[in-house]
Amino acid sequence: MTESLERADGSEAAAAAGEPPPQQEEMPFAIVDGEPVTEMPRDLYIPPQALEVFLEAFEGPLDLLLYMIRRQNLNILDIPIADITRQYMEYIQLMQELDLELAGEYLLMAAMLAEIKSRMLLPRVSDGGDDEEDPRAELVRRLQEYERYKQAAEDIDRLPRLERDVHPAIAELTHRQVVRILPEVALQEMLVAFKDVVQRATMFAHLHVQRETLSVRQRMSDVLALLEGVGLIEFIRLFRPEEGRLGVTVTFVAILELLREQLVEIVQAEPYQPLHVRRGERDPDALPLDEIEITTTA
Amino acid sequence: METAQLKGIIEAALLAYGQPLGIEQLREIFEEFERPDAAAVRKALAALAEDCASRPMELVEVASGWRLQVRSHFAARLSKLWQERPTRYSRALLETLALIAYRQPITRGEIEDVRGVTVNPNIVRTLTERGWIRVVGHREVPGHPELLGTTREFLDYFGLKSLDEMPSLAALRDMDDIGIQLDFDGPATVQAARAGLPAANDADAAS
Amino acid sequence: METAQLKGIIEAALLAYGQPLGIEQLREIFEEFERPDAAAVRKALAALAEDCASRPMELVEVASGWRLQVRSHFAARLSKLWQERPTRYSRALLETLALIAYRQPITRGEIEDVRGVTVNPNIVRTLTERGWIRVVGHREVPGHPELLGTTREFLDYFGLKSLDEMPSLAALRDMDDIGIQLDFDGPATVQAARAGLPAANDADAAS
Repeated sequence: MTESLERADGSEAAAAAGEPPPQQEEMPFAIVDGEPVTEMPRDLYIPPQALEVFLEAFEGPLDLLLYMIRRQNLNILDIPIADITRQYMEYIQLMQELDLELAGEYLLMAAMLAEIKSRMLLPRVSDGGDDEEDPRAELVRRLQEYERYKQAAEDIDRLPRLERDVHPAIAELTHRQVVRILPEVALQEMLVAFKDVVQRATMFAHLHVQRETLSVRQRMSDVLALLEGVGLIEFIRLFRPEEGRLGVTVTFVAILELLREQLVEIVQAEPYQPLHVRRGERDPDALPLDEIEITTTA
Repeated sequence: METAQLKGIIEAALLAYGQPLGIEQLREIFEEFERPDAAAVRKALAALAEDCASRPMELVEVASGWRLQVRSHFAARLSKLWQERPTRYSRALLETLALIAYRQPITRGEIEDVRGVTVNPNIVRTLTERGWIRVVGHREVPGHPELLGTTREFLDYFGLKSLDEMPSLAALRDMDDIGIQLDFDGPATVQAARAGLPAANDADAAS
Repeated sequence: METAQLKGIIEAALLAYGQPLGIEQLREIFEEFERPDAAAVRKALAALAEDCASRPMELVEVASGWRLQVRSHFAARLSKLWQERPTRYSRALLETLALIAYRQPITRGEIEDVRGVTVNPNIVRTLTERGWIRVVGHREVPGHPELLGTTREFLDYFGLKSLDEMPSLAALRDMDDIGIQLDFDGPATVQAARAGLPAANDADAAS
């Protein structure tokens, strides 16, 4: 295909559409001897790598088409489709000659352009009115749509950003302490856990947790804790009269339970001497009674 | 607590933390009995911003809160402090990011429709690793493609308080407007575009 | 270059870098034609140090140069900014705690008998460090295992005057309704506690 033939096609298409032929002139690459040069000289050798870089700079067929339209100052709403199709095909051919891996999208666009070009050649039904859409409409929409996000990307790139334009002001904080927040536990969480665990356990049947038992068990812990500190304690000192009768009873039951479980034992140095409570005798840490000097504090 | 004292503590916090702190985070620094209310914190922030006028740093509000930052006119000079040059982002990455930012939530397929090329998975991974985008849901169509959206970190990074502050999007022009639209970058276009962030989405959705 | 301007650039550099900068590094920021000598930099640093007198930060010289740092008396307060989000206690820990509370004094072996799995030593350590349990004695069996019981802090934490106030087993049997019957922290907590634990759900379903 020759240059002149293609141009004629373009004019024809425009005429068929009832529109004036495109007025835009291709922007010259250069001015040589006062004459604008609009095409690269065919015989000029371009290093393939340079061309490759040039062609690879495009983000796809839409980007390439936009480049062609903008470079020639064409009106995006009135694209001379024959011209653009020819130029596009030249680029595609070039890419193929250079063995550039050509994404399928480029070929798809070539087909779309060819189709639009052929539809432009068909006479338009004038009385069809608004129903008759310009064959280029979809392409124009896509080009504009792509262009606005291409522009938006450039705008984003120009925003002042961290690392490049903006540095947070930082001052060292020495003596920083590590503060660990302990997890919160709601009482019912623990109760749910307890319920589940006892339900799983076979011993569930003979486990009777009741108010009394609980206070006794708490007191058992208290008594043991007391003994842990001193090893031996006078029996009556375990009771606190100010707790009243119930408190005294709880303590007493607790001691009995501890005795039953052999966790404590009651000892008496001599008959009629005060009773003492100490940890179970088999505890190797516990000293024999006669080696302990019994001290009573006032 | 007096504003002056409050201001000092807030400045110390922002400098020590080096990242934006919200009003609530700033209030949390204080023990309950002395905790200032949000209005008091705002007042102290205003006083701090004023103090900064004569200093090489400024107080700015971004999506996650308030940040003290070195004034940007120092950036070029200070770049010598770091051996590495700041990362340059490719056009493909920025265009993908722009589509996610302006059209979120959006699927990869929808990004591909606009850009006319497939989305490189590395770009989505890089954007995710930077913490700028995240999966915000799935489109209820076959294959349940992921819907992508931007994060607060994205806004923080670009110094924005909200998506409203993104540069406005150019308006689409209709082929029927061919006669009247001459001034492409004129004020009319800008105005249309400003209204355009949501409007543009509607148009997109309809098309 | 005047000291005031030099001081501003140095402050900007120290704030942006966030780490100590030596005199030579500071001089390197400047183009050769305007580069201040070491004396000028020192003079600017002195002026900056003076400026800081009224601010929550101070200029200090450390081994590798000069550093702007937040005054140390802020440290305790600001440490809160780096608080880790508390994790939840594991189901195993809660069950162990519950068994110690209800069946104290109890040995680890006995807890294991009920739970059917060995007690992780970390759980006992965590509960001890938290001050909720203590060793109250030793059981008189071979090995003299420690007997565990709860503490006053345990009661205080849960707002109990004594263990009597813990719900009885009878109340526990109606646990399914606990979210409705008892207004602790609301049903969400109960639900959350259950959701995390398949075993619990199984047990609930079985009951």
